[in-house]
Amino acid sequence: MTTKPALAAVDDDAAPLSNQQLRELYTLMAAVRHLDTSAVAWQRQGIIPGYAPELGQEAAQVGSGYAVDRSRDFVFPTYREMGVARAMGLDMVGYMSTHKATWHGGMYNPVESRFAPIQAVVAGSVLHAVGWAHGQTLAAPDEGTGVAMTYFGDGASSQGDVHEAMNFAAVMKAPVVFFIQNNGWAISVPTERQVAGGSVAARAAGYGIPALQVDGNDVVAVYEATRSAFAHCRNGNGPVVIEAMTYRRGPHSTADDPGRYRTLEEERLDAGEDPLERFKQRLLADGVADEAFFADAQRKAEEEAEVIRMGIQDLGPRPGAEMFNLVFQEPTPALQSQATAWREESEHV
Amino acid sequence: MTTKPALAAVDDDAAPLSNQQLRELYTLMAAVRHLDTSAVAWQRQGIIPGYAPELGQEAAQVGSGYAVDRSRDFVFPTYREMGVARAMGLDMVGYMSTHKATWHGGMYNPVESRFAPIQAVVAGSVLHAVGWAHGQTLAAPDEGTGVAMTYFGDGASSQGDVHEAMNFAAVMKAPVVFFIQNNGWAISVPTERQVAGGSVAARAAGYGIPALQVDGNDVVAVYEATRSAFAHCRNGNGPVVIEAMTYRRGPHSTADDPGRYRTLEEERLDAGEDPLERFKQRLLADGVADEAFFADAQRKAEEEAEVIRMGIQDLGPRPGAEMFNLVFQEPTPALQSQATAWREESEHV
Amino acid sequence: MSETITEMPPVIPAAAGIQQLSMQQALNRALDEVLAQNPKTVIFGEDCGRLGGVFRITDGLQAKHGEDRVFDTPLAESGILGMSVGLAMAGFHPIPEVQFDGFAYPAINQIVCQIARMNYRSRGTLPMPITLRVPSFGGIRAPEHHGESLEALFAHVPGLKVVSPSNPHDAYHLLKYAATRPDPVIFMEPKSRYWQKGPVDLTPAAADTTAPDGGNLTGARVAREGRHLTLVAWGAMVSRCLQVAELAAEDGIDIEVLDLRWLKPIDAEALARSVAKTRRAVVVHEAPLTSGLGAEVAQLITQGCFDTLKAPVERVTGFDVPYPSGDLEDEYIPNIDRILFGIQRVLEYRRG
Amino acid sequence: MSETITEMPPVIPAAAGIQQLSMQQALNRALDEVLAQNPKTVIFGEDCGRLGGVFRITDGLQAKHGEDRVFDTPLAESGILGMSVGLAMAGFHPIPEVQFDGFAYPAINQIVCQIARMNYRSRGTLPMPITLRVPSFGGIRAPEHHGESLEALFAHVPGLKVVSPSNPHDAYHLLKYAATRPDPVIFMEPKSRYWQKGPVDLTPAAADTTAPDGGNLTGARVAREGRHLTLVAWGAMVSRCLQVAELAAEDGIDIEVLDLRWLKPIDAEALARSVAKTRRAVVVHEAPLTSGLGAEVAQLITQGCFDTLKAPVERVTGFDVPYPSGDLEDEYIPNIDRILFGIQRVLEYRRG
Ligand SMILES: Cc1ncc(C[n+]2csc(CCOP(=O)(O)OP(=O)(O)O)c2C)c(N)n1
Ligand SMILES: Cc1ncc(C[n+]2csc(CCOP(=O)(O)OP(=O)(O)O)c2C)c(N)n1
Ligand SMILES: [Mg+2]
Ligand SMILES: [Mg+2]
Repeated sequence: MTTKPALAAVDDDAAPLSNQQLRELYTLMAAVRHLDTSAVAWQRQGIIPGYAPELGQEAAQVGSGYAVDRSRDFVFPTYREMGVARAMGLDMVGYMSTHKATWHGGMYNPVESRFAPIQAVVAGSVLHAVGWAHGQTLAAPDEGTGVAMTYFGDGASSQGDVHEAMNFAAVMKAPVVFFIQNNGWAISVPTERQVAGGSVAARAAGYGIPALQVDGNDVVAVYEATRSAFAHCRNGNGPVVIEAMTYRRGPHSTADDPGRYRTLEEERLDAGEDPLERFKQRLLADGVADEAFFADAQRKAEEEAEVIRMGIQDLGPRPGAEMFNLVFQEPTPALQSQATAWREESEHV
Repeated sequence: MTTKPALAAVDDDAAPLSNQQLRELYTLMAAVRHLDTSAVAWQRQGIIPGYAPELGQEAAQVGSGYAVDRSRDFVFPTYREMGVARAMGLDMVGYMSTHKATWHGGMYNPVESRFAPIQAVVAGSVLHAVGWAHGQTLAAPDEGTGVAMTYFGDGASSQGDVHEAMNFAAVMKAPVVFFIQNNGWAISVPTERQVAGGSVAARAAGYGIPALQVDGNDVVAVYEATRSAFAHCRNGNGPVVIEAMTYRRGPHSTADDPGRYRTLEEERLDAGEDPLERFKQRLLADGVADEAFFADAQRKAEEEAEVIRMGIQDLGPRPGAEMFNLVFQEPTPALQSQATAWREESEHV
Repeated sequence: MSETITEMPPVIPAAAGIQQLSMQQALNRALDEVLAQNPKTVIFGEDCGRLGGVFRITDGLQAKHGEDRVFDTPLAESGILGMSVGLAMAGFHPIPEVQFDGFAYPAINQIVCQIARMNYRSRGTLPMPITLRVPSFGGIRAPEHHGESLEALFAHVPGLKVVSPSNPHDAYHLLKYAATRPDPVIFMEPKSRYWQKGPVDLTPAAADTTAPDGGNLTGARVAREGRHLTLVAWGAMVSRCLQVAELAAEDGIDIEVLDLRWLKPIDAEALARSVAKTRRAVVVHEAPLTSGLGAEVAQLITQGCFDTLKAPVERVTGFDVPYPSGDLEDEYIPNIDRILFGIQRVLEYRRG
Repeated sequence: MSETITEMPPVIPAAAGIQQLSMQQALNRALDEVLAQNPKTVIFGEDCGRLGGVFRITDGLQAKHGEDRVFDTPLAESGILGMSVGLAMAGFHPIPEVQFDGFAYPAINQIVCQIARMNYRSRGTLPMPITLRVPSFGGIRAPEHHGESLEALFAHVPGLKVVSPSNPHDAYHLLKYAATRPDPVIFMEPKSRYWQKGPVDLTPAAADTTAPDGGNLTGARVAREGRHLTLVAWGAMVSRCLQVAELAAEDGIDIEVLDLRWLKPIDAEALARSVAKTRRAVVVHEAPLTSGLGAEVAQLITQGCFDTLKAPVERVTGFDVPYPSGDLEDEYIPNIDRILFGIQRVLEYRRG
């Protein structure tokens, strides 16, 4: 699998990643890996009711999230973009609170973090990215505009909204990066029975959109593809499709039982090399990092996860009044009287 | 524009159209042309409240409809497939009754005529074709199965349902012909601001579906492309996309005023040669038909339209009881009591 | 009696600011002014730009305000509404149009799961100031899916507000009001009333929620006062109810007509106020009966006036059948006879 | 008192055909039998085949009946429902599944404009025997859009029938009944009840519309008899109402619980019969209040029992807010306290 450079502005001048950045990428991936496996454990321990692991997708998520310019871009995640969130520096207790069942969209501030509320509708926010991106064109057509990056899966690619979004984006030349993580599965359905033609990237040509299919387990390749796509979009050349080929190594969610639809042997064969281990070997081989660095990264990851665990455990339920207060900007009398009734009957005040 | 033969089974052995068939095609086109212009006149005369002309699309409609095997295929039209209906031998009073506002789906029998009820939702029935076609596979996987042909426009191609349909059809290898009439316009929006990438046929590759882009004003080319597509589908090779490039010479509907979005000069330039006149010249040049034949075709068309006009004028409103009786196969008591109330209050029985 | 006069809000003085406008003109003018006032307002949809909309509600706006502000989209309703969410997140106030009521269905997922919830999901950080215009209801002998009434669906969705004007004056003021709100509003335009003229007082509203005639923009409106029975309606049914009231007056029956206007939130106080006086009510709508908004209205009235209500609230509505073709339209939409029968049932109701 | 017993249809004899099954098992068994009986039945949806559905309702059916009869589709709800229309036109009886309630929205256009209308549009020549299974309602602390109640929307759509079982016995019989009808039925499964066991009489129904226990499958069901007040509910709220009735009984209040079962058409006679006796009613549902099905139920009761009703019908429902996250779920769904408050309001109601 190779990245086919098909973009108008490939950001060729961009400097290659410094050793410092490569190490930062590794640190991020290690943090994400550890937080992800911790979250699964927390679910088993009853700390959170459910979780959607991204095990195996760390390179795709960290590599792409690392390319985001948080001063002007905006990211539209699904329910599985924990690694992107972490790479973008989100408040991870706020992020994980969605899995604690505290608040559906998460408790982080999406405006400040440039990371839209967690989206549970498959393909639900792909069109939002197009609208947001077109808004950037309308607001500042000539400057290097902000770029929207919308994440979705191989399964999501079947939704009509994805087609409408790609067509709208291409017609309007909206600065959108459609970032597909093709992780081989949509719950129990493998990509070959989901994506006719076999590749989501191949769809792009039909809209005149350039596409990059990239090894989603190679964090540097993902980062570079994303950076190029951003440059392309920022320069007014319209949308780009990136399909990062990766593998969902874990269950769909903590409620899922992959044993019903794939064998361990299949998993082992199809998953390929572990993206974290692979990156580690590369950094070692290139002399960018040593074992002490990796040990340190692991220790930091563990400390971080521990802080997040404590934060999550401290999270109380939201006050019930928020159910009513956060529906509208301008509350309605009808809703206010429901809030009053609720308070009287449920809080017994 | 050429038909790119990209099909697994191109029906190469099929005999070329006989002169008799060519004349029949012309007769059909002439009948359609005359009925179409008559219907516009009837609307002006107050005989029917509205109509969606297909002026300029006679070749695309007659050529494709002529390829349907009415013993096993099934057609899913939009609101503009009068020419297909006529080519398939529908009861045209039953067909036109939809424009008389008699009954939304038309008064013909869709099961017997192999022509689904008229569909007013843009792209509304594209998925039905896929389901129907998959039903043929399930019922008789190994025989030459019935094929579904679904019609839609350049505008409709933007709908999410079209994407879902193409993907489903390709995943299931359903025998579906997606027949697009790209007539340059979706009401006031030209194809170039509608179809990113410029061609609906180009979308097919992304699903691994073979596509034919064909001169939609050449009735023979359309017929041959459709026949090939049917052969491909019938032999178990999955769906085909045909994009017939044509032009909507008239208004979108009798309520539309094209002067608001295109000049007469643009219309003249973009419409190209009239498909009926063009076919006539070809038949003349090839010695397949003479002026007497054309005069006769015209006379027959006029007689036919006159009979249809009388049929339409004779159509009374449907009995109001049908509103209630035709909702369910098994009526509900609640609805029956509404029917009773209606009868008492509105028919004063 | 002419419809125009029947429809006038009571006692509008012949002020300088009053013009005779059709609802189409009033809506067009409201959009023009909203575009001029708020540079973040954008209008778009199928055929909204160059053509000015199939009903010409956006006529001339693209030429005047530019192609960035008023534009055509590809033909995809989910796309239009989904894009609206993103534009709202980027700080715009989108005023999308769905070409006809029945074509809102492809966008329901975006409307219900996204537009109505993004403010909530984002804990108030991403408001959705989206004003969705939907030419609505029947009565124009149109093709299938062009005569639908979706108010019950919209009103049930938490996070949406829903309004429908019945005359040009309200159309102008309610649209200006809705299009400046920070929350999503579904604006249901009674398409059969687009071409009826009526007086519109164009004097700018004093306060946000007050129309120049002194009426409040957020509640229901008494379209005609009466003592014997309250007819509750919205959209095109208001003028029909006013006609019915005229007819009933000839028989000495004095009917109050309440134009509900806001279908979410519903002005329950106005309902109770009116029916407390008349003690009888009939609610009229075009949508099918079962689970229609008439049930909500009836139940609100019953709750508010249980003690004094003389008869169960009647509902005169469309039937539980798909909206029929033109030839049967008049059988489906509540007609004068059926409304009179409903009134009669209420007036003649005797306990036991 | 154990829930299983509370939920039993009254007086089921310990016959040979009675088994203790969870609702999940009962539904699975019903589908298995329907597949065996009608070769034209096909089951499909997201993860329905190999996995057997995320709730395992179709567990084992693909292995037993083959990949042609039970299959996975790509991830697109409009596609699934649109495909169902075509299969029905081709003579099949599709039983599609939408994975969760909230993901029915992307398919609403196909459900409302196509499935519900094709029989009508085609003048009865193209029936739509489609049984759409929708795991519904809340109560399982799931992610967003996994706890929605769409019955008001579905019930408003002409051409659809809507049913929701509250216990394993009814789940088995109602699904077998629905899946053999020539009309489209939306089958709303209360997902929070999937794993509760209860007795199911598997004896084949004598006639089409009659369950072996002699109850009729087409109407409502008296889940508990009582004299002082009627609680009307469906789905998961039925067992909660039965719990409430137990509690109220301790205070000497004898409550009748009516399991509505069919949400379209609604059994108005059963409502009137019950409330004619009790003269007081509270309707309970999870969906938001405004324009919810509770309004329709309340209005039907008021129409049927206006003379004898002692208090306006109360509605204890979800609030007009988006379904909240797990932590606030119990605040949103009608809980025992809120239902008791509603009952109290009705019992204490005094005129004037
Ligand atoms: C519209 C919609 N339909 C169904 C679901 C249920 N669902 C949640 S995730 C999922 C599979 C998604 O697969 P994919 O897009 O490949 O993403 P992945 O889970 O692999 O990250 C499904 C069916 C949903 N959330 N939204
Ligand atoms: C879902 C939906 N949206 C909007 C409309 C209104 N409408 C009817 S025809 C049309 C244009 C269709 O264009 P195209 O698909 O190119 O077909 P053509 O009319 O050119 O034959 C529109 C917008 C509709 N009928 N259905
Ligand atoms: Mg996936
Ligand atoms: Mg067109």
